[in-house]
Amino acid sequence: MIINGVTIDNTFAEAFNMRGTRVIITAQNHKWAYNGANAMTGFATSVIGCGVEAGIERELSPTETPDGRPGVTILMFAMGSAVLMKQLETRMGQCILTCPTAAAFSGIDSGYPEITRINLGKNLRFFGDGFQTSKQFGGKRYWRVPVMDGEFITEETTGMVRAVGGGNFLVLAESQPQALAACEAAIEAMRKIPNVIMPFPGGVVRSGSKVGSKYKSMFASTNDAFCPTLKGLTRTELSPGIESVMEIVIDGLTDADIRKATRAGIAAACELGAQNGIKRISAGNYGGKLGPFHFHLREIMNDESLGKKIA
Amino acid sequence: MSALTFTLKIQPRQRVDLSPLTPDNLAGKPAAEIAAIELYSGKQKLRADTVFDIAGDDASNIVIANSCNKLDFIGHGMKTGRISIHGNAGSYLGLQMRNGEIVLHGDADAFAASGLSGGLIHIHGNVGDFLAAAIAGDKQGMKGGTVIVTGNAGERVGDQMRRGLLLVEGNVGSYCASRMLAGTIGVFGAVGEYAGYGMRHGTLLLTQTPALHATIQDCGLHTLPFLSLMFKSFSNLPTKFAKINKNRVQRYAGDLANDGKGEILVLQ
Amino acid sequence: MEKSAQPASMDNALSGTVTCPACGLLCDDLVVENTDGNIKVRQKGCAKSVTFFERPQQNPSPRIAGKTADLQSAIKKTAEILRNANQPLITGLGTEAHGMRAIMSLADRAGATLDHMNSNSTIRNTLVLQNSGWQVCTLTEVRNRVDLLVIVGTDIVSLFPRFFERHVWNEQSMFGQDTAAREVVYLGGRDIDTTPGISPKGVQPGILPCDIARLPEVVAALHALVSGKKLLAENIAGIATGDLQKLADRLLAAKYSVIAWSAAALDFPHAELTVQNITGLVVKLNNTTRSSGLPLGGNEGDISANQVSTWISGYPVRNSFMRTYPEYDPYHFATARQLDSNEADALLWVSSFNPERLPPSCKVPSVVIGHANMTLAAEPDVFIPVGTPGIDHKGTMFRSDNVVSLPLAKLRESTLASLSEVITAIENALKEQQAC
Amino acid sequence: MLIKLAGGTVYDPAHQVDGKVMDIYVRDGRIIARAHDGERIDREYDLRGKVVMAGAIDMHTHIGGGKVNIARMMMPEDHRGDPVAHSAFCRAGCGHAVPSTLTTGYRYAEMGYTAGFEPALLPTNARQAHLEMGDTPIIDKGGYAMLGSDDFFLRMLTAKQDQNAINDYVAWTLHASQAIGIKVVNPGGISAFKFNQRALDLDEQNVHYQVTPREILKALSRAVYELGVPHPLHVHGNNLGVPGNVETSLKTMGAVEGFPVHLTHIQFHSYGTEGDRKFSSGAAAIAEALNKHKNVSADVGQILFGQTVTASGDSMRQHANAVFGSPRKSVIMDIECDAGCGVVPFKYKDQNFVNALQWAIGLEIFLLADDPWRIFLTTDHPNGAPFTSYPHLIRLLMDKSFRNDMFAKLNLDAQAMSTLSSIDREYNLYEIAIMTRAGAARLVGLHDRGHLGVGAGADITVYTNNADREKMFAKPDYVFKDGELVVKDGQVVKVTWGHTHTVKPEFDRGIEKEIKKYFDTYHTMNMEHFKISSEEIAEGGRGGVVVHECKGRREKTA
Repeated sequence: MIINGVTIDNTFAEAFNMRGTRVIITAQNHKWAYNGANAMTGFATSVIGCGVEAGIERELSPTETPDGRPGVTILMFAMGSAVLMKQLETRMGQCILTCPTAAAFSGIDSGYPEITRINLGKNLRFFGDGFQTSKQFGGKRYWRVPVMDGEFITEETTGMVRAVGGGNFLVLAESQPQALAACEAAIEAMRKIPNVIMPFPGGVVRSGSKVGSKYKSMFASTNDAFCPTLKGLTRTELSPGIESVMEIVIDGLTDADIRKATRAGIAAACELGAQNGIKRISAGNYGGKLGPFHFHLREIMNDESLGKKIA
Repeated sequence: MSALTFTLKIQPRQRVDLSPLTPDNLAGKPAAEIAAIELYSGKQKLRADTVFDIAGDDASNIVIANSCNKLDFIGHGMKTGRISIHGNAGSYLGLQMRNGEIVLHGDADAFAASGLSGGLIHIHGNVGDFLAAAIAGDKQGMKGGTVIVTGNAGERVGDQMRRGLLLVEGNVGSYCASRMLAGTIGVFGAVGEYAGYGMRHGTLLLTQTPALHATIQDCGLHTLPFLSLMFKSFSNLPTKFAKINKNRVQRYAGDLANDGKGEILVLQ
Repeated sequence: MEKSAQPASMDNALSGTVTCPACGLLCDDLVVENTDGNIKVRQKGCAKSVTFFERPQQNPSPRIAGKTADLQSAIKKTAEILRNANQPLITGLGTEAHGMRAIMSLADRAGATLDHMNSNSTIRNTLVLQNSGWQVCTLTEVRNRVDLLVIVGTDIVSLFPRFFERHVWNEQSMFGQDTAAREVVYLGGRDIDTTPGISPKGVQPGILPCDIARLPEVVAALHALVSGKKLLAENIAGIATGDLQKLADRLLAAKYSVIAWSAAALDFPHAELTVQNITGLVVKLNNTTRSSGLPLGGNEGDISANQVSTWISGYPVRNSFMRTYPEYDPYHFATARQLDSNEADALLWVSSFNPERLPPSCKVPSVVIGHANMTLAAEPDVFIPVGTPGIDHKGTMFRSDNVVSLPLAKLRESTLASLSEVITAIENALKEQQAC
Repeated sequence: MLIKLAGGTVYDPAHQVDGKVMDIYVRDGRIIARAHDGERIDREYDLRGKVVMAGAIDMHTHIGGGKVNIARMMMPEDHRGDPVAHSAFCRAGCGHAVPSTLTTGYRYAEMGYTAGFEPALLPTNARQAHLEMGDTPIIDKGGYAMLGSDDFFLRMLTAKQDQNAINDYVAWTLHASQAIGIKVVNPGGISAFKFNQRALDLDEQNVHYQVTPREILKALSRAVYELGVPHPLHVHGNNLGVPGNVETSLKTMGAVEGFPVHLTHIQFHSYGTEGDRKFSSGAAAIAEALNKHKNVSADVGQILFGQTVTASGDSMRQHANAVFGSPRKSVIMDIECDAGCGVVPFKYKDQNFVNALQWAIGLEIFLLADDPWRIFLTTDHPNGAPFTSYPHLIRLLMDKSFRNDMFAKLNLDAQAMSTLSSIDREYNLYEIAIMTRAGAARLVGLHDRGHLGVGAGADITVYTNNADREKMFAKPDYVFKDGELVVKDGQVVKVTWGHTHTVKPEFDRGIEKEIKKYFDTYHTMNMEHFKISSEEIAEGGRGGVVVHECKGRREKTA
């Protein structure tokens, strides 16, 4: 399959079951909503080192938020519910409780077959040292914690669902600037897709990894098959002329969300086309043995139900 | 199907206990059985059909017509359906009601909505003392649900109220929100003395500053973001509270005598 | 040991162990003399006991509609009135335990509602007991332990004349305390007689006056101060907050403080909330030191009536047997509400201790079973005079503290039946009528 | 009146009768050997296939007196759930946690019980207790007078008065309060609480009197023994409900130095401190000690799940427990420099770790104690559960699979801390008859109750044998009280008044002078009024006072 001169490899991305949640952060204005949300989703690129993978999903207008203020939504994913709950609580405490004017609300209340309520502000209330108070509106409980700027408002819980993490595709290009430009285009398109985040810096990761290492203490190491400078030293996956590879990793609330995001991203990258040095789109997998979700690139790009028609 | 209608045809001297006449209790009962239900009034037990003309067949929609203030325990413990009352109701309207809806077109006597834990009671009229308050021995009054009173309410509104929303559009008597445990009481009109006496938690939302006793202390003027959430939750209720959209309030807290952290918020 | 502990009939004799039911203290050290049926208090009297014991002996007849009738007819008529009523009210209840036992049985059979003439006061305490409970003590504990006595809203002595003599300024105490060094503080009330609170050494009591109706605020403030809160107000109902703070500090420093109140004196709406603040602050004090509340009551047999009513029905008065099982509704079963609403359709008023406690005026058939010396403003359908417990017949009465009960003695011969005899006869008559 | 109970299967452990088919004759309220030749039998009951036992005796049940009535008064919300309408035979009242007096009598009788003993009769409140018991119909009753925190007695100990004087005071108290035994509650602790002590261990001194609980226990158990009072000193030990109190209980057994002693509601005193939550079962150690100390008996004070109310003289411990109350209310009283009381409503929950383990601990004690003559079936009504739950408790003891099913529903952590499911023992009918009849009568000192021998008062219960023991014991076919049929098919058919059982041991009346002086100096009531007359108890045609012999009165020691 070739789109705009770019070869779509006949391969698939392999993804895993995760637990995901969404939180709505509001504040006096978008600036402070982002300040809180950026802090909360910082250092959350990969579960391997950060516990969770998190990112800002989208911006909300005042009419879309529970308290009628500007806001953003955050998605957060982890391999298990315990770690997700722990990370959510820690990040809420350090990044939202602390952020001037910020408030936090549940982002998932319905629409999924299985929603578990997990603590959002339930334990943060104890920061109130007995002065905290709760209110219930519309069957939801909110906590009011007195703080120096007034009151910190947080919903008691948010919803956690079964989610999918590790969707990905690789952009193989003739040069590093070209690879990055394609990825930027892809991310810009993918950010319009709901229910997904691309947790790496700017949405892009350059250090793809393989399982295992020559060093006993490492359980993963650089994916030498895709490292352009090692073409002559290893069993390379790269065709000649490819000088740079970058990856976009996608976590989503469902596999359909990841498909849509994958299609939008690849389409945008391909729009730059071979004329801009984009040679191939590939994907990372473990031979299909580890993850239950397989995102076959060609299938996704052929499935017009997933997004707009590709030229 | 038409509403199951009980039209009062006597003037009872003693209070009549209507607790058997709830949608849950009457569901599926044939007319003859409903007619034969016995209702306590003083020492006597009166057959329902000697007290009421009974018509209609939809037990999920009960109407009490020509009602008077001797008819007690209407909607006692009801879990489903709707009761509309035309005329006044006696005491204990909606006692320990769990869900469903009571609409009263008239006044209610004492202890309306006591122990209410869900559903809606809408009173188009005035209510007596101890609205949503706990009955003797109980530690909690209203425990959930919504009560709207278009008229005035008596003394001890919301005594030991534990949860839920209680909105009075008129005035209320003394000791409003006494020993309140949690929940929200809103009063549009004037409030009598000793508001919030013994209050432990919860919110009393007012539009006018009442006379406050010394253990309710001023915490200053504030813009409280939670009020936006609260007023949003009122927005589809049939009450003039739905139109409030201010969130700037004078905040008083207490009752300090009871280590209380309740609040009286006066809209500015 | 097997002989009766109750003094037998004492015609023309002196006795030194007479129990006085004229107030809830039930002092049982009175010396009285009986001269041909008229009693004189010779020793240990007080204004209330003299009034009680020294009423001239009278022996009126029962009356039906104002006309002299024999007892049997009056009993039969009373039973008819009860039988024909759909919501009979038995109230007043000025009686002791045995009379109350009989009333409970009659009420069950008659489907009656019960209330006491003092319930407007006693309910202020009962509602607290039923809501939060309390921490209280009895009179001997006060007599032997109190080091700081705080009296809320009353002088005590106008209702309980010998309180200070017997329980505060007693010469000896069990634990070697110098009783004259006890501190007394009057909190609330205006122009009350505080002289009984002056110690034998002449130390003046503390006095923090305020209008009775402002006590809810003052007591709340004291509770808050005892709990370590800081109040913004400098003056509370005319009392400097600093003075209240000093009182709070003294309470916290005392080894065994007692906070006394009389529910009768807290005569303002919803006074139970104020009582609950008093008992709440006692509980708070007991986190670190010892303190007890002291609710003072027991007049006109109110504690006795509530005790008996509670063990027989599960509820104190303002209960009802109209549904064949006991119900309790301290709001709706109040005498005034029952009569004002016209729901009660017969009234039976009982006052065997005090001829001055008269039934409320009412338009329904009424029966008065009362003290022989009673002068009624309106003639009831039936009047039945009964003997006075503690003078004309024996009895058992509960003291103010709800724990101690004492035997009341028969001091003279009387032809009057006791209340329990009359009530039991009414019940039997009712049983016969119901069987017909 | 002669009645014949024909052909029933009789369990009468006092006479070693274990399931023997036999006839019983009753003439004028007493059991006789047989009818005279030719004597007409007025009424014969065909009891073939039925189980016949003496009327059951509850040797520890709070049925009367101040704290019980406070509990009643403070719980209208509980009464509302169990209203009792009057019937052709019975008056109205209320049931559940603390039933009204009349209902208490009816419901005991309807379960085949014919006697109940109030274990915390405050002498200063004895008149009220007798008034309430006087309004408790059908069953016999009696009370154990509370001593041990009263000023007069503690003064005697401080002054190191000799045992004879103490014995005289104890005897005087039994007479004055019309009691059948002596109870001590948190020995010295109720007094200590008034001096602001918050705990008192067995060898810790009351700050005012400089006296320890051990000394109190020794003096009182010896006094009871030397006076020849059949019922040993009834002990509610120190540290009720405190984790680790199993040590106190074990020491208490030794503290009485061989004098007979009864440890009441021992379940509440059998707690260890093992495990993550520092709360564990001490049942095995208690049962082992109980098996070893033949001078010690105990009743269990089993807890069962649901709403009840704890009512105790132990104001010190109840004050500490008040924070656990549910609903949250409590009455704590200091009483007459004599005693105290504490009333705290309580809801035991099977998913609560502590409550679930308490449940298991009680049953472990029942099942590990070897001698049914020295262990008694109680819930410490209403503290552990209302007495109306006895049939359920009997089934738990008699039916292992039922017990294990219940156990399996408990809080999992509690299950992990209990060995209950590994205990195979099932009580049989003979053993139940010992615990609830013969043993209880012997323990209390009732010579003519609790058995079916010639001369016994004809208190007899007849059951239909049923594998479901709860059903069986909940609804006897017949209950006879003093030979009168009072219950048929589990319903009262006749209301009688039971007797009040007392003892009146001999003593030196000279002590009364001293007591009178003491009353006049310190008290607020006259000593003469402190005493309860027998006429008061029998007032209005109620059952009279029965005085039981204090057999084999021991010589006083110097």
